[in-house]
Amino acid sequence: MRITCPLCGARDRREFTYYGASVYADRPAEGAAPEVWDDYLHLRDNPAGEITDLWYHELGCSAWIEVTRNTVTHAISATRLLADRATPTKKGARS
Amino acid sequence: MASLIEKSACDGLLPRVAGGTVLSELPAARVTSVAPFAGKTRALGAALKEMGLGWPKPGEAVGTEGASILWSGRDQAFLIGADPAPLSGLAALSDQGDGWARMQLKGPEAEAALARLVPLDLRLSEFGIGQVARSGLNHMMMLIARTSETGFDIMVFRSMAASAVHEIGTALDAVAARGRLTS
Amino acid sequence: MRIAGKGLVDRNTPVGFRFDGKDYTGFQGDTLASALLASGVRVFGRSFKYHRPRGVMTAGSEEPCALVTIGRGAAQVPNVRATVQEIHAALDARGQNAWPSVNVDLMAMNDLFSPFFSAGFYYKTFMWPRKFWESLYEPAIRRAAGLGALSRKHNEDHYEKAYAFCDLLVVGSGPAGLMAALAAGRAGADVILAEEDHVMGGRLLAEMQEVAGQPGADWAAGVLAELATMPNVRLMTRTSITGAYDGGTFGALERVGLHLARPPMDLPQECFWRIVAKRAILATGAHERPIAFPNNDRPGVMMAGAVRAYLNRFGVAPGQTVAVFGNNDDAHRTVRDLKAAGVKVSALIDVREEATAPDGATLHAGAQVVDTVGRKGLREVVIADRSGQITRIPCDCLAISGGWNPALHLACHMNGRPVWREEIAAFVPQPGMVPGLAVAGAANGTFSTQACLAEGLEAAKAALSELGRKAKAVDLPQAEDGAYRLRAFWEVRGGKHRAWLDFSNDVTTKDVRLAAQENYRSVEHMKRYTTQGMAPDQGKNSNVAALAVLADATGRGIPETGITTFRPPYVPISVAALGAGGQGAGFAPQRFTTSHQASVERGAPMVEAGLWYRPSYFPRPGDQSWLDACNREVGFVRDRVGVCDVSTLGKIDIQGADAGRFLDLVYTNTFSTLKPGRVRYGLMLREDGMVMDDGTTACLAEGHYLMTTTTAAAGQVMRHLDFVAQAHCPAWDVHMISATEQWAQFAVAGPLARELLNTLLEEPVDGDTVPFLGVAPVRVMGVAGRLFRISFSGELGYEIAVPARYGAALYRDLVARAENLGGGAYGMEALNVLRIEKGFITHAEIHGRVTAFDIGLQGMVSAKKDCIGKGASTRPGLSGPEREQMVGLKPVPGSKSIGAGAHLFDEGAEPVRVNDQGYVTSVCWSPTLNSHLGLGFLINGRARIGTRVRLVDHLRKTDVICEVVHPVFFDPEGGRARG
Amino acid sequence: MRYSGLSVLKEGLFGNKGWKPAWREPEPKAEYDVIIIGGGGHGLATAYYLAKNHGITNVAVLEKGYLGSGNVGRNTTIVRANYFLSGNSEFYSHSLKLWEGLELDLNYNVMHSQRGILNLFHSDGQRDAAARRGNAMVNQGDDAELLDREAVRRMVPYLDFEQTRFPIYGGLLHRRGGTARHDAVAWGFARGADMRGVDLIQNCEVTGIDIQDGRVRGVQTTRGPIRAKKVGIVAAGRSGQVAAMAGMRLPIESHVLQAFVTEGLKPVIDHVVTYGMGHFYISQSDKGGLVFGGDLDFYASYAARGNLPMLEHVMEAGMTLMPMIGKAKILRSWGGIVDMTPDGSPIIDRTDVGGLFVDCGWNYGGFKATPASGWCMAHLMATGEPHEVARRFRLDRFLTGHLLDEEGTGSQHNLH
Repeated sequence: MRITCPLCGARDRREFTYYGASVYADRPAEGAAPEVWDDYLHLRDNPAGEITDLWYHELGCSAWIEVTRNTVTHAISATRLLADRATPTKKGARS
Repeated sequence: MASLIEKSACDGLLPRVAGGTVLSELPAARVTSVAPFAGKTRALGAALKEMGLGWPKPGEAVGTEGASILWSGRDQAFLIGADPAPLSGLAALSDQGDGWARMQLKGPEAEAALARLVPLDLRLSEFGIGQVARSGLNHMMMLIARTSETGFDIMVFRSMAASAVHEIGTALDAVAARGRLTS
Repeated sequence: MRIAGKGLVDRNTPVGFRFDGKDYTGFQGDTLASALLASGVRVFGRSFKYHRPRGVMTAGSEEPCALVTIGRGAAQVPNVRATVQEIHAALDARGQNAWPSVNVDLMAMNDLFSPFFSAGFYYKTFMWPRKFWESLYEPAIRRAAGLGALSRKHNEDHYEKAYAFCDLLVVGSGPAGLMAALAAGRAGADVILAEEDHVMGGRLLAEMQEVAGQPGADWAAGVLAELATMPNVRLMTRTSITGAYDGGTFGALERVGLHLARPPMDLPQECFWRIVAKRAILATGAHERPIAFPNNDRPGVMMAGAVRAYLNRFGVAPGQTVAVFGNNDDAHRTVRDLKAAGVKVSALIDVREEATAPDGATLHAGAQVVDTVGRKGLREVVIADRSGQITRIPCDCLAISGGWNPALHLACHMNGRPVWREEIAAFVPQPGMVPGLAVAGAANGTFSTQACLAEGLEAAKAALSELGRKAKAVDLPQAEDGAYRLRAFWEVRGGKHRAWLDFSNDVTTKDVRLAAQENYRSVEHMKRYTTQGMAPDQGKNSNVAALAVLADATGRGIPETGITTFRPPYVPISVAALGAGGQGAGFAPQRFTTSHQASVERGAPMVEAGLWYRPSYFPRPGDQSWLDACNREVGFVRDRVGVCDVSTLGKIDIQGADAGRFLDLVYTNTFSTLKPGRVRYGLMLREDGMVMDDGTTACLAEGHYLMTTTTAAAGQVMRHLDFVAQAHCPAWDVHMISATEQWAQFAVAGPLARELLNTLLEEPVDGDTVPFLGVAPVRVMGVAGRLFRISFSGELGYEIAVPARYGAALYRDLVARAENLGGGAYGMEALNVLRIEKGFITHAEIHGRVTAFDIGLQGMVSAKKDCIGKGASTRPGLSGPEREQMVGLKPVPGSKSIGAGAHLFDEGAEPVRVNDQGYVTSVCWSPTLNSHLGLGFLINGRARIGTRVRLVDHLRKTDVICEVVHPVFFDPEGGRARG
Repeated sequence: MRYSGLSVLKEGLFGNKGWKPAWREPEPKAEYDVIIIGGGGHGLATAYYLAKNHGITNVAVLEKGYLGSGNVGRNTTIVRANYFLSGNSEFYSHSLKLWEGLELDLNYNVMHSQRGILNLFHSDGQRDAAARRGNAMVNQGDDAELLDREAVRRMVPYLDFEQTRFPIYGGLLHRRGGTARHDAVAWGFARGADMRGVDLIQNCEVTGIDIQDGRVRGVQTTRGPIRAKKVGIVAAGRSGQVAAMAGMRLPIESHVLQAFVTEGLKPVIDHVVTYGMGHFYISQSDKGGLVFGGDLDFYASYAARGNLPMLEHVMEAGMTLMPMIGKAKILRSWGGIVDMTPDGSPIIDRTDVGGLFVDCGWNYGGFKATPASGWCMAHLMATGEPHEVARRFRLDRFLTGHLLDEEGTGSQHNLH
């Protein structure tokens, strides 16, 4: 498997460390309800198909990368730097 | 008062020769990591220009006589062989000169030997002179730069110098042995 | 029998070798199979289950029968295909799965009991009595099973792995592959042409057809000569592409030194390649398939294409008198080639009634082979014509052809399913099964040489266009373009004898029918029940025929019956090649501190700490055991001064306007208030609320911090910090880099620590210049360093850091000075005692299941701010009296030693799970307190301080009563460290 | 028909003509008392014990492929009871006891071989962790022994004791641990369930779950709708998709786990041996192949096939630990889709939908759990109450923090 690091280009999968679905980047706000934390930490859509997930270019440039990937074919359709997202959303923020 | 004796990272390990290729330790040099502070990218670029350098793009090195700056990761570069003082206040600066074993691998078997260890496309057409990459030397973190058609500078963590020398040496020997095959 | 003037082997270079203890001679270019066939050897091995004599069936890596063992001692390699192994002067091969030899094998009595060894028989018996399975039945089955044997000796040979990259990978060097490589090579693309044989050319070497008006092999040689001149083309012989993986990555096994009698020193035996190709063309040809008929497994029964390969390429007639049995025109081609070479052909048996006789051969059209004769070598075949008339035909070789199966395996490695093509009665690949891979030639179900050449060329043109390259003109040479006619024919029905499908695993048509009868009707069930297709050839010879028999038995068509999954590797790969570099110390990099040599010189056993090595203790003459040294070193620190290398702890340099804010987010406690020159202990949680790591962080200057992690968690923390920064606060001005390797850092601890340091610092320090939890720049013997006033021992302690190049010198100097003061170096054992006495945690305690509450540090979780892990740590199950909480454990006086891993129970309670109250994480003998000490976790432990618990270690036979105490055993007020 | 040595002899003498189908091939009925979604090991075992322990025989097992086409036929066949957290210990202990009687119970030889499992350790810290585990096993009533380096050397002298990167300090030996023939487990449970009246329906994919007024009413399938009073989702790596049909999100991420086997070899490795410094475990099958397992490929996947880095890692570990296997040749690699939970332990629980139950989250450990999983799921579905050895396998434990994290790696699904 090869992943295109937005900074380094196409690289072997062995340079990367996987985290999981990219919902993990959207951290709940302080004081969010327990159900929100449960959802954030544990529950997953776990699709058989397209997913965006998180990879760390550990044997590389140290960028965290959001990868759009098909879990059935392993085909990768897009990658971008996690840091390049729009301002992270805060789920479950209590006003 | 007595002074402390310096010891280089590859002390007693190098040089190593196989076929026409030599693995040797690069001379000691000042290495400083440079990470631009928020909003200071332009000023940092200007300061580097003053030094005859410039902020490197990902995968590139900018060099001048005696000094160079190598892209070394996300928003980070290694300034080598120059005093970082002019960059003070513009970027996070951190001494790295003692943290790395810096080696040069040069010779006709260099690319083939590295192909035993490095998951990078090192063909000259893809990784040309002046290009830099962060990758792995087998299981070790590595920074590699191509300095000539047959020459590479390689940096691994200082503590892993012995493993790196052993692995590159073994690969070199195997490549050299293939060269001795007649058919 | 060698035929004069025939073949491509080098008749001028004879090569001697050994097989089964006898010396033989072949020629340069021979495989073990061709050389032995030329010498009249017929039995190469014994079959898996029935131990039937087996000869050679094929001329390639798909060989199911002629598996031999080569080499002696540590060099012994089992299950080597005689059809692939080249002969050389040092080759020492022998048959296997036989005792005492392949010619006389006592295990052959299994064959007599074959009626009871039907498919899956072992699932139905050996159940009673229960304990006989491990003691009797299973060992007997294990001994009988298996093929070759390992030597049980450590590998002594060199293997390697490598990476390669190209624009176009061409797999196979037959007509399609050569045309593809030629076209792509001329167009300037970077091409790798991989061929598993030791000579390129594929079927062109084995057939008599002409290409471009010259013998096929000569045409191939011409193309190869041109390719060899192209710097952009890499020719890889002896290289099997073993698997297709994601992203255009292919695995490949190159046999580098296995064909050499005297390989150069350092030459690997094999190299496992990972080839990354932008495009690939699969031109792997096809496998001829056998026909199942009674006793079709005799030595001498051989694939027709293999007969032609031995004849045309190696100049070997596999028999004196050959009969040919087939369902397609290739059988006829075999007759022609044999007759042209002067080999006697006794009959052509063609199942097709409409077949016409080739020149001068006796044709039995519409007949079938119904039996064979000759246990250790075929003597005659029995045929039945349409009317059932029996004829016995003498022959010592029967060439069979049931048609060809495209070698489409690699195209299916990424879960693509091939489709059935009725007119060739075979599965063919569909386009796009592996992204970027096209299939050409026989692998695509295209069988005429002309069409293979054309497909190879077309595939290359298409690939070049996708690569954005212009194809240069390449002429398509003229070649044979005959139609491939066959009638699907899988098995000769009827007859009492077994008809083999899977020669490797001894699976017959009866086994497949029995599986269907018992309702193991899915092709996967059949495979798993009968073991068909699970042998070394992975069903290359048997899969399609077996499923045809299954389809017939279950009344379904072949396509709806389906096919099992093709899995990598295409050919087996030695563990040593896949694991090259791992043997011995190579499994993981070794990390050495700058003080390593000095510790080794002092006789310290160096123990692994992650990838690092650290000294366990420093023995001295007269020590009875390690404990003496440990006690002495604890004494150094408690009474005088000790020196310990702590460089392995992770150090992360953190800078930026938002660095303090960032630390507030990743630590439970507040760091943004930390002043320059000060150090604070920090606790870091995972987002799920469990403790991730702890350590001190120093503020070196405004917006500049140095974080310390534990040795074990350094990598994890760095990854975590990068994640938090990039995911949660990408706009913040914060920059991190590991500084672990930059600094050599030594703990100098003990009442005399300051006195020692002041002998080498250029500016002496006192309690004010560097107060407890302070940090200051210092100059030590002319070198700029840092001095931290921190303590992991509970004593007056400093850590002094200098650039790593000075580490070796400074360590020796510090130890010498400590010894002058009555102290010395201390190792990991003493360090562990010192920290247990103080109740300081390590990853023995923060093992991933404990919260700040569990270790009594809930007060460190700031209520004033958010931090990673705070939200999840409020879950009800993560705090409260039901939690196991950290406590100190002190065995009652006079108890014997305790071990970590023991469990805790109420006094008087049975030591069983339902009574489990906790467990012990760390223990030591404390010379300071003259007692064994333990740290552990106890349910509601903090409330139970002052009570007693029962400590039971079943494994080490310990059962002692302990007092539950506060985990800080020594100097609970901490006055000594503050000094 | 009953299987025995005698039946093998008799049938052998008469051409093996008399063997009857191992199970029927029924058409689905319009309604069942219980539907089990998933005809893998756990689903078949659930059906078997529903019939055997609870007398509930109006049961259908719906399988989208062939029986046993999931992980029960794609694993490294290891059977053990060496967990140390209360909640897991009693469950796997129960499972091992069931294994020990399984062949006679099923009248099917699943070749359960108690050849012993040796978990090696390579540091003092690992020894302590092994001791804690071993003591927990003994506390539970199972067996464990702590071997020192010399005892390990006597038992498995072929390991590299001198040159290996991480020296062998000793091992935790679990003598009752071992292996079993994986397919046979599925087939044995299938045959046993079928004999008790359960309908095993292959090539029948569930496409929807019918819910009315908060209660499950049946399922939609590729072979038409089927009504049911109770439905159990026992779909391993596919649990997420099936649960989604009932509007549920599960705490599961599906990952690919590879395994590898060599060509057949004469007996050379007599136990199950695991390496403590890299994910590597090995045993030798009765057919002679060395069977290896490693870690996950680590990325979410439904592809049932892996990539090279993990294969290479496993083989590198093999070469450092036991370099005598270097000349063995890897014959086949395959991948299973494992259902990873955020604490590495499984779920056997009710859902918020009345009559709908889940049995999932088996991570690496599903094969050895097969009998007890079926036993406890059957108990839960029959009685409505969790079985006492599975009462901590709750779906809400991640919300409440009552975790069962043996690895101590936390809420990252792929680290267990």
